[in-house]
Amino acid sequence: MADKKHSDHHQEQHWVWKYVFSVDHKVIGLQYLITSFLFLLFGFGLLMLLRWQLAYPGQPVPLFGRFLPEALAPGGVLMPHFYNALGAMHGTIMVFLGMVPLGVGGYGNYILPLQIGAPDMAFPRLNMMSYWVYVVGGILMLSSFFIPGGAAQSGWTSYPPLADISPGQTMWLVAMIFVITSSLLGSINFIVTTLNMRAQGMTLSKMPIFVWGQLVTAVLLLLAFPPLEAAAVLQVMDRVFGTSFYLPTGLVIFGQTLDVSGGGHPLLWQHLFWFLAHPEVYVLILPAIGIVAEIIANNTRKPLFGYKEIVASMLFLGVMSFLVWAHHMYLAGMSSKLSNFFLVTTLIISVPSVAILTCLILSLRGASIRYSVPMLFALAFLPLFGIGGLTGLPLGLTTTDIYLHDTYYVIGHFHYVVVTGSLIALMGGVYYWFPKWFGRRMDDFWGKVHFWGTVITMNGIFFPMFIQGLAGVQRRLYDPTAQAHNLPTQPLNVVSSVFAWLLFLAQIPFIWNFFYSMFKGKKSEENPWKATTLEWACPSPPPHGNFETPPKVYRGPYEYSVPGAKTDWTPQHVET
Amino acid sequence: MTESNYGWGLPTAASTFAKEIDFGIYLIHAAMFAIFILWGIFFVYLLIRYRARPGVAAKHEEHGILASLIPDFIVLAFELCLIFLYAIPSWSRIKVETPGAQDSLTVEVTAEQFAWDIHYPGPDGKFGRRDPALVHASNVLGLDPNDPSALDDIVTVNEMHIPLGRPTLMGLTSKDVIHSFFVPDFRIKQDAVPGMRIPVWFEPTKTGKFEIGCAQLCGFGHALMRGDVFVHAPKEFENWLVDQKPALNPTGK
Amino acid sequence: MSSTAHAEHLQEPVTGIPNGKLGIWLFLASEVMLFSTLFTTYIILRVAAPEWPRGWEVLNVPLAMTNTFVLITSSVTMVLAYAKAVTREKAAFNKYLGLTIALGFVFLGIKAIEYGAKFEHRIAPSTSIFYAIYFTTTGLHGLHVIGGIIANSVLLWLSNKQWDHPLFVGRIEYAGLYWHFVDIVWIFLFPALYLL
Amino acid sequence: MKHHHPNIKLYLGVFAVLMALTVVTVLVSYLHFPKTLAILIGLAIATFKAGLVATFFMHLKGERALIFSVLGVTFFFVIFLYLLPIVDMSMVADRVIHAPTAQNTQPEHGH
Repeated sequence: MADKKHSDHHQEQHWVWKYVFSVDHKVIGLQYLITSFLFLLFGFGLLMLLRWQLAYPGQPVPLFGRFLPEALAPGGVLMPHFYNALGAMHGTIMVFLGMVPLGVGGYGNYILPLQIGAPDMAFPRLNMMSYWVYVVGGILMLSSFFIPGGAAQSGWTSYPPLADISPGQTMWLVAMIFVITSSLLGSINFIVTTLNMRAQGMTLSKMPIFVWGQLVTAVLLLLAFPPLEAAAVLQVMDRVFGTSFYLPTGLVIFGQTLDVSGGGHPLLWQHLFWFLAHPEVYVLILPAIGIVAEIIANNTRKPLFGYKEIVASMLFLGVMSFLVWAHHMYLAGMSSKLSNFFLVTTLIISVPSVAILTCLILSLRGASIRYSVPMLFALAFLPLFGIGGLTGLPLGLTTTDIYLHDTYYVIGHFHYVVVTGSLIALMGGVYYWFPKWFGRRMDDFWGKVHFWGTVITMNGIFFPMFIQGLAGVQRRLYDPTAQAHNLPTQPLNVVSSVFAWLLFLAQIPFIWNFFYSMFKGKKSEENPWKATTLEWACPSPPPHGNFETPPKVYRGPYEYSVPGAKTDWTPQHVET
Repeated sequence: MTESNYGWGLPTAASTFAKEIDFGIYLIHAAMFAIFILWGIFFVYLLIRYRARPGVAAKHEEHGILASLIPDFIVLAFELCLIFLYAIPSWSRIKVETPGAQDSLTVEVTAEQFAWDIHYPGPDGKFGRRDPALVHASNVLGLDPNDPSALDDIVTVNEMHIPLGRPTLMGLTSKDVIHSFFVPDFRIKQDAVPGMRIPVWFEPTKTGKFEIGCAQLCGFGHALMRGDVFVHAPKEFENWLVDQKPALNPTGK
Repeated sequence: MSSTAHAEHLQEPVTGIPNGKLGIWLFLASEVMLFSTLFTTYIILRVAAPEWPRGWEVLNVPLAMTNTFVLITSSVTMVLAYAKAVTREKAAFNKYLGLTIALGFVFLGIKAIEYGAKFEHRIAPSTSIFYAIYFTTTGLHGLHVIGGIIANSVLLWLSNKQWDHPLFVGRIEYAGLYWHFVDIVWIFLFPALYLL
Repeated sequence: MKHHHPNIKLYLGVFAVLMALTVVTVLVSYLHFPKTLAILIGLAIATFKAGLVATFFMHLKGERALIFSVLGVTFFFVIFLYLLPIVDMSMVADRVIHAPTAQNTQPEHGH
């Protein structure tokens, strides 16, 4: 069969072409996965430094303080501009180099073609290129720490005019353009693969929710990233060629009038940035919802409740995510009448998220729940993502946002959505698909240790932030004790910081478990979770070309406990 | 002069619309707790009731799709009421409409990298012309000496004195980067955008010293950029205003 | 040919549209968003600016008009190259594709002359907000023209080796779609900057 | 791979029309119409030319529905990408300080 000859040809390739510059979506998926986890770890390291300064302002950092360069942290005490750089790079690395490549690049690349029964991505070479463009972007982003002027220091949102005049932003912009190009090429690949290369019989209504999530995510990436790329080009022109797209006339910086032509508008950047950044946050959560849906369906041994509602909500979420961006700008000087428009669209977009969460919780009714490690993560996702969603309500409402905007309440809100929402689901995905990737099982005991350690410490970090936010503590403060109204809640900073360091300790069993089980984990059979979706219909780890014979699909993705069936799971590709 | 007592939770409500904003915050948090507790209880019940037990299979058929949308509609209805009965009216009262200039104290607040410059019109009631080229350590706003109405203008740094009983109408702008004028006790926050003069108003209801903070990252001094608002009784404010020296010749020759 | 081309060949696309065509149209959709952002920026800056020079007072309209002719002609030679590829006339195909690439270079040449004239008068992007948006948009468009030239040259260079490859004609069509898009962007850019 | 049968005469015809329209749009600009009229005419001609290139050169005429839905979704979002920032900028026009150098003296009160 052509497929047989085709996979032999693969064997005698030099290992560089097989593992480093591979065009196989599975190898690229694992490359994305491990690279993005390393970036997440690095970004988290920056945060742990930053939290020291928040908990004990002005005191030298123990242990690692000695290694920090004198210009940035004399005697181990962090300088304000280094603190700002740590904050900006923490945000950028976690969002653009960590979460999105993990959710879309890692899981999407590996699992999507398998779940739709395709031999590989539509454009394998383009797929490899988008990974390596992402790696180059990541290296450029990290190198910005070592160039004169240091890393970007004006927040991951890089608002001008501060971003136009403060050092370190140019390398950030160049790296961002690389990362954006990589995501753009990746999204084209995903859409074409999902639409064109589905197995025979796999109509759109038989696609798993994970595939739907990746499809909507790819459309968001495709259409939302170019405006940020254009805005980044404009900011590069401002910084390098002295134009003033974002610099109004008559700026006086430390007493010196800025000799630029002026005429620019700072709000222009905010509009273009948030035009991307709101779809971006849905790009962060949709893959996670897909993973949670897969794990819940599998471990409740019954079809998901309201498959059509979830798919409809995802599509509606995708469309609406383009119309809500300026709820980040209620107080930014935008016209207050226009805020009412964005207030209403923000209300409308909260409905599909509530609908998805309702359907996922109701999927537990009438189930026979198996408390396996991935299921623990998926179950923890539901209430914690709920908290994240609920705390978005006072921020989305114009009047209460007056008080809560740019305070720690905002930081608590988006960390509850991204960290205890998206990241927990992605960790659950590692435990769930590990047997598929390496043919071995991760250790259950250490999985549970990692789960409880992570969930407890994450709540310990982020819940105090709501209390600080209500007390009016502003975000991005180098020294929280410098202002009277922040002093009473300063002990909460210590609490959050301690839990942040404990969260790092809680990750050690996970890292150990991941790399140890890769080689010495318990051997697992092809379909350890007894799942029905197509990725379990091929050997684990699947050979090049995935399926011996292209599978045919006969039924929906979650046909569990079909009355009268021999086993409580009937895979999509089995005829009967 | 009551000192503002900051603690956990919302600071004292010291402006007319502070109560309105607090009402919204408390209402939403009450609703959030209610929603979270109800769903939480139902969630735990499901986890216990439908845990895997030998011999008990999961149910394949699912019914009650419409019933499942009831909680969504309740949340939607609550949000619609919240928006049309509370958010839009209060937002237009606070941010869209501004009180007339004649019965309120008009003052220009200019943010700069790491200080708040407060510009009073002085006895002639007119603000002097400012020129960015004239900005200097002793003339922080760059007041133009040969503009007659600038001679009596008063400029204070990080100290804003306002009278009780009258709304204060501020023209907020910035000299260099985006800052954000934030007084927790008055529940007001508004970004100061360079190149834009944004009208902001509030009316104090208590005398006392209240802290001004900067809520938008504005560089390495963002955390140290603080000031104080002193709310005086009307008489006391007049006395303070009288013995202020004009900015352009502080020695009063 | 690499093994993946065969894998692609094995399966009939579910939507009936070949992978390449669907992919290039999606890429053009993202390019539409990119250039729309630049046009939005142009409109916002022009609306917000107290005074804005009229295009023909500061820019060389006749030169830009010839540039428009050049780009339209290259669009035609591109579609003729595709037509010759479909009717398998190799010589004519090479001629037209070569002409398209040459016209691309002519376009860049004229743009270089125009930029040169500006730099001579010490007019740079930082001179005024009008020149900033002028240099940025035409510069980014120029980069896309360069991208198109590279793509077409690679296809021309590969044409004799890949002439009989099943996907070759499709690739010419996709390069053509991209080139026509670059022409459409200039069709909007020319009046917006030069004539209003 | 089905390909569109080429119609050389049609392409040359479209080419002529495009060249003519370019000349027309330049001539129109020499008449110095008032700004809004000039914008409308310029936009109309450019859109028509773009339409010609898209339907004939890019073979959109016989194309499948999915391509149109991709373009439709894109233009749906492009409208918001144009509309909202421009509406916002025009609504805050009264807040923008125009004076190229000095702060305007008599700050009018925001309404």
